[in-house]
Amino acid sequence: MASPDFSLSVADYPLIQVEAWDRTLGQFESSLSASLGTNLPGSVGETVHHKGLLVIRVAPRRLWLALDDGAQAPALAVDPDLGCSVSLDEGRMRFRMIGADIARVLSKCIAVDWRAPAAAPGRAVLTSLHHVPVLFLRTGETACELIVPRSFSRSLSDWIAGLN
Amino acid sequence: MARYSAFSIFRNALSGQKNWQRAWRAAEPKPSYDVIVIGGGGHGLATAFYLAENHGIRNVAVLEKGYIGGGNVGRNTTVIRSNYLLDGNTQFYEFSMKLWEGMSRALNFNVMFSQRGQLVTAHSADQLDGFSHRANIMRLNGIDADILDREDVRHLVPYLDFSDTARFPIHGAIFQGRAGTARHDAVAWGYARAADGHGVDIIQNCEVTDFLRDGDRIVGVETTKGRIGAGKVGLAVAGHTSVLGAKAGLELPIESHVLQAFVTEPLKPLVDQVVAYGADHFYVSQSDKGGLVFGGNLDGYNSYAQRGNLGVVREVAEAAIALMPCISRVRLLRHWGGVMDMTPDASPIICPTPIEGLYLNGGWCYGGFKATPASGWCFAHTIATGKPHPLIAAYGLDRFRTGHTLDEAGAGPSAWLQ
Amino acid sequence: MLRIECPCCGLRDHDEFRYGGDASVARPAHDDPDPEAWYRYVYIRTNPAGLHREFWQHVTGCRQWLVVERDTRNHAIASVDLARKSSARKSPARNPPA
Amino acid sequence: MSSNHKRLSMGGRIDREQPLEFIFDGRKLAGYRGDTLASALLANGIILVGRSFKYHRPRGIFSAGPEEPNALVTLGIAGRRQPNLPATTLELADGMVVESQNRWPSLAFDVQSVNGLLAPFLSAGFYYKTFMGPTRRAWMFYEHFIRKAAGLGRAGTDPDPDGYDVRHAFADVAIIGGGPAGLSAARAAAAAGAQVALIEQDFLLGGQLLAEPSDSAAAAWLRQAEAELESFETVTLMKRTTAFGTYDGNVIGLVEQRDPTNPAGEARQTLTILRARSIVFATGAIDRPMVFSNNDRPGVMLASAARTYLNRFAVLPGKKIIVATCNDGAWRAAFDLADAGAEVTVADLRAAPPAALAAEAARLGVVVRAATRIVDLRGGHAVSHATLIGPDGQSETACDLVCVSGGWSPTVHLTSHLGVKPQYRDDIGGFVPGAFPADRFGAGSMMGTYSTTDAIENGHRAGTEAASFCGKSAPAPTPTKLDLGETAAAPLREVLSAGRGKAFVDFQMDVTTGDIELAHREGYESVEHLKRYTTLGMGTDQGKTSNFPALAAMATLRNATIPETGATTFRPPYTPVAIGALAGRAIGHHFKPIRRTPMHDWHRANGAEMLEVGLWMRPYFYRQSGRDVNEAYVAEMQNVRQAAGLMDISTLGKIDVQGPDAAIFLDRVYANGFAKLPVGRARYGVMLRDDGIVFDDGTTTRLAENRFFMTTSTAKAADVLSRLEFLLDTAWPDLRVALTSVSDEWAAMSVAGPKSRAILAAMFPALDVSDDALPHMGLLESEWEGRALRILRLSYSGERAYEIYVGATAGEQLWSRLLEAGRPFDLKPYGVEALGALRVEKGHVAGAEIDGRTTLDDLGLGRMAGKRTGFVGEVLRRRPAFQAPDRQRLVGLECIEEGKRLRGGAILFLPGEKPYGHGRGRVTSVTFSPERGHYVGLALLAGDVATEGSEIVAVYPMKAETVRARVVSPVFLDPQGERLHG
Repeated sequence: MASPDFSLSVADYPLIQVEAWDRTLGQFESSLSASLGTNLPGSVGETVHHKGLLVIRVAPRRLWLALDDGAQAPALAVDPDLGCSVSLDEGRMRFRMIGADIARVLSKCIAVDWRAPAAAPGRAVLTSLHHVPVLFLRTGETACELIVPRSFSRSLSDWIAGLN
Repeated sequence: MARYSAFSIFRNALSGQKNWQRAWRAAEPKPSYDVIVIGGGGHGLATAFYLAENHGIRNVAVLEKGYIGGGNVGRNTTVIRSNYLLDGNTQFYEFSMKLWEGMSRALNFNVMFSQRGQLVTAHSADQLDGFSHRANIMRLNGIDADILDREDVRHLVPYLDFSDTARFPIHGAIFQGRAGTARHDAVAWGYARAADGHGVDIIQNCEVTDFLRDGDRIVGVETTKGRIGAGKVGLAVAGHTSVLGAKAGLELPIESHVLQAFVTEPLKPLVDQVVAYGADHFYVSQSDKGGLVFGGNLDGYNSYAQRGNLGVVREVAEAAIALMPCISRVRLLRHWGGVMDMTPDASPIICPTPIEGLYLNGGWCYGGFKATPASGWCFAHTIATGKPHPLIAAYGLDRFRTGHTLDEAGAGPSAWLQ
Repeated sequence: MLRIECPCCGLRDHDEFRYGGDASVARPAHDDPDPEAWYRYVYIRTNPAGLHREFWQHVTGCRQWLVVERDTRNHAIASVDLARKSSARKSPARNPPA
Repeated sequence: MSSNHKRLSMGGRIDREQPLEFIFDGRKLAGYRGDTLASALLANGIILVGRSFKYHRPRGIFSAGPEEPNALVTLGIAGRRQPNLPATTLELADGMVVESQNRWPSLAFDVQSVNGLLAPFLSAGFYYKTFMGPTRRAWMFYEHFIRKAAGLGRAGTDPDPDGYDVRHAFADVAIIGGGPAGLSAARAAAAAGAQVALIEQDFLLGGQLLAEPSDSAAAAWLRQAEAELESFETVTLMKRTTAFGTYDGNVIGLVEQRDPTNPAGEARQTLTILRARSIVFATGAIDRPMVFSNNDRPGVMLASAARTYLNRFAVLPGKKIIVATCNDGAWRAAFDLADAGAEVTVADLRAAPPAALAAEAARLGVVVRAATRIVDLRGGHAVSHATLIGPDGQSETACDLVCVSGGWSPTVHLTSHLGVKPQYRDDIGGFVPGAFPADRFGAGSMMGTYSTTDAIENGHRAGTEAASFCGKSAPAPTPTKLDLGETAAAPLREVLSAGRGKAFVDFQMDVTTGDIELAHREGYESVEHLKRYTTLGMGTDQGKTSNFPALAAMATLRNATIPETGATTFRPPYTPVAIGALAGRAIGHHFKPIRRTPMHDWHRANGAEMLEVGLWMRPYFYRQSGRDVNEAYVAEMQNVRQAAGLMDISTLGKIDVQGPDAAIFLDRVYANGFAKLPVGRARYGVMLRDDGIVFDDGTTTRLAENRFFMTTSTAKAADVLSRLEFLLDTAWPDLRVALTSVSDEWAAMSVAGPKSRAILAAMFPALDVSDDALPHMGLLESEWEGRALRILRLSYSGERAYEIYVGATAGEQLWSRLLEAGRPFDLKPYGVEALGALRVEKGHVAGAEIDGRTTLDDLGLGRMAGKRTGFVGEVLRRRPAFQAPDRQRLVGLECIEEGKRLRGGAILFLPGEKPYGHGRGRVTSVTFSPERGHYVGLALLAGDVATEGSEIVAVYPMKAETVRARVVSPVFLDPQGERLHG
């Protein structure tokens, strides 16, 4: 196979994390979806995209909110009796990967079945790349994003670049 | 028991190998013995030998559920060293080293104890300081130890990774010249033959299924070959200590974990010493038949399956290449697993148990093979006299209640982190 | 690889998880003063050659702690549950002093 | 010897338009695309290809697959040198350079073949019975020579220039084996709608069908089957791929060889970790050798191999051929060889071989000798004569090729890797897989059914069942039939007595029937003892052809049945796997990922010597501070004490702790109390393990009533987070607390020194950094360049110090602006070594003291816990051992011998005590103290001798050094803490 048809671009990836307490999940989620104006992803790995905001469920009671480039951050007030929020807008970077050979290149990075329903466009998979926890977001037929911890990002992008 | 020697080989060569006798008799169980040792591995067989050799107790049976030497003694990476840090461990493993040095002649069986030296690489000044502390303790206990700097290591083991792409550059190493390897099967067979020579019955395919009690005293065992009475019973079953211990009503701080071992295709001489990688879990030596024998970390979950998973195989391969890049093209021939009886402080448990007539020898974690002779010697003494041998005074079961734990690595009471 | 069915993330290799050891030993209440209860919890293990209740955490996934029942002889996994759900069933009431 | 003179002019599956040149032991030879090295060597009339392991006997090509014990060669030169490769599975490529091995000076003349004469002295296990004297270290002398003689090929010592890849793959149904059974299973599973991976170790699909003539019905069936599979988009055909091991969870380890026809791009080998929901094993069977004297002569070959060389590679390996067998299969090899013009004699053990075969033999001029077997062979570098015993006595026949077949041994290895032992079936005289779990299926000759018709039918059923296990059960059209007229096999179940010469059971390890008899005589009767005592099956072929005959021989000796004698355990890998393939790209710098702080590039560009700390890279010292680390750390230390230093502390573990029960939670996990910590204040905390030993320490700041900012040590960050999550999920699920790692959110830097406040004021003119607004252990929250800014007044060095936290993306910018603002105040960066020295002077414990064996009281921190209860580790920290009077406690040490220094790792004795044993304690950390003008250190010393003011001796045998020191308080600097509060 000649050098694979595949490109990688790297950018910051600001997030906000919200989490509900064990016994107030229902209330928390109804108030959150009201303030966001959209329903929330049902199970871990599902995402909802609404007015420039991507909502990802990363744990039974934990959601990540990611803004598209240039989108307006929603006013977010979390009732402390129901849950809490923490800003994660500095610690992660996004690898945007596109190309016909993306599945083969990615198969050398993470253990995700490109053809499986769990990895279909619009799905999120929390997994690991060389033991580093990463979030895989399938964004298209031959496109995806990897959300990686900032301190590991250069090491992981070197790893992926080396696969060319 | 005809003596083995070059002459015996010459004499038998002329007679077409017809006159060699059995190395140990195919014994069937007698109704009872003075001592029953459960477990036909290195420790059990050594215990039986030293009961006869040191204490004149010959009415002994070793009961092995499979074939002797089929457990951990036949599955380990054969490394022998006495570079232990803590008071209680240092002396015990050095005593074992001294017994190793005389073993082939004591047993009249060449166990091929090859003292080619063992080194552990250091990858930071702090780590080298830690090794110096260990080396100081070794020297202060009459044990040979050296601290090597980077250039010494490059001279001794030139094929290690001294390039600038090394992820964890080598700063130096700790070296013990008397350390090395031995042929593990020969240790089991050597002790079996020597014990048999003293009249010990070695009974294979005889699994202990329960204990016989008189009140709360153990007076024998139930086996797949019928009941066998005993004045005293010694447990030396390593990975299955908890399974048999439970049958005797013992509550133990032991978890069984799988530790994998690996061997490559046979090669001309490449690795002379035992080389251990201080930045990750990997160590390697070369057997006399030419295979590189190596090992790494536990798989990290309870298991009796004597086999490991592919994840650890890859991690060990990665560490192997990080230490010695030239091993990349050498091919793995076979990988298997032993069942490690892990204790919360990774030190063994040898002592009389709270149950009268029952003695325990277990908790060997990684260190079982190198401890075989000293374990047999001290366990025999403990069974014969009823009191722990001074060298194993620190290995009592009650140490976890009192807090006198011997945690060499300081990894804390999770067995899988040891 | 052991393959563990994380209730949130689906079937994953076990090296995405961190082992947590025996889950059948009941942890004493945080203010339980009895040394024997803590000794038994920290040190004594049944270590069965058979079905073993154990903890695993999906560290590179949803970070939930799980309770897995697995046969230690052949590694066959019988069940996987969120620790929160299974522990909620029996909250560790303080043991009466021995 | 003209090249390819044994090549037939027609037939075979080779590409005669693509000749390939290669070099064997210096001789230039030629073969074709589609050859293996073995077929090309045979085509060029080369019979002698190797020397055996122990006796260095001449050996020839014995098989046509991975079971090859003899023809091991070394391929390539220098860094690409690869020993011990079986010529039978090495796909011929243009320009290959190959050498025979384990012989000196040459194959034809090998000095060590003298071992053959010494053979009587080299019986199995001889080395256990000698080499024990005269001195204790005698073995070290003998071992030197034994090691030189042992080992087959020689490995290079330079790094591997080739790259490897590791890839993850998934399938509903994995099918191992591309023969008729596997092809049929793949077709059925794909038709049912499953995602299928078909794995074949050869570079052609077909398995045993490749031994059929290339113009036969079998060849047509194969072409059709392959075309049909290629039409399915859901089938992945993986040729040149060996399934080397099956693991838990139906994970299969595969190694893919690079296709030599288009090498660009791909790595030399790729490890594919295939996760399958169900597996169909169709790994076929291996021809079983026959055992008789000198059965290892070059020119002895398995019958199926001879038929493969003829029909697949168009090579007629011999002119005068004897086919020795006991079943029908080998007769078809005899017919094809005769058809190709060879003089063939069939010696069949059976008194009355089937009439149909006898008739066909007559038609083709094949001589048939019933109830006849070979007892001996003659010939040096190639077989020349065979001695046969039959109804009419013994006779000798000239021959240049001997084909042997004792029936089939099913290839059950992969099915038993998970511990399910194979089962013996007496009707086929062989082992078949043990019971399959629900997600595993088997088909073909591996299951003991040796006809192609059954293979296709069973394959189809297995493929259908495997697909329906995955919920895919669309109906699959019935497979096309193929009947090759195979009839029942009558396998050889025992080893018959042989002639006087050595009769080999394991060719590669030189194990003879005599060795097995010796093992039995000496009591090494269990099959595992037999293997370990004689080294049977320990070669690179792992006993693929020797296991069964050895088992049969031992069963006869013990007059036990074969199942009673047992079977050895099959272990991965099925065929040897390069360690490089297992590691893939996780080599060199990528062995472990590298973590970089936000200021990493600044450090590299400004003279920092970097150091690996766990996965992080951290500044060790700055070269402008001194020529080496020892000079630099003292200069950097002094600058902090006298002016101010700046240190990158971004590697600290940082955890956001929120929730109504956060304060209660912290009270339980820290030994010291946190519930009453005022908002806006920080506190140094220590966590214990359940066994009462110190786990980790760090500072936690209360940002709000229900929100805390916890820092942990760099090394324990991940362990602490998992531990806290464990307690919440499993022990205290009722506590409403959320934990989030924010380690990478913040760039963190500490400015420490008397001028630190002045620098802060210069840097942030708008902020009130007065002692009132920002007291010791105080918090100031603000913003900088639009990003969150936190300033915590915390000190590790003992000087007035401020930890500044800013959003990671602004880290480097703030760092360099801070250095600029601090230049007038002599602000300079300092590294890890200087920090280590500063904290020793201040008596702060770190990793060297928190070594997993020390308690709070050992470290002089007992008062932090005081009388508190209900925290982790509280109960077991009171165990008797930790209260013992001679328990080692933290003390300070001052060197009192002029011109000498203290060292970490020195062992402490009382003055006059003999330096032997473990002493009274040890020095844990040391530094030169500019304040005191001599070396100071922290140590752990037995409490009953640790009285301040007393003298102690630090012994350092590794440097033969003894230094007198005084026991003092561990806080060498500013015990009252005036510098902190200012």
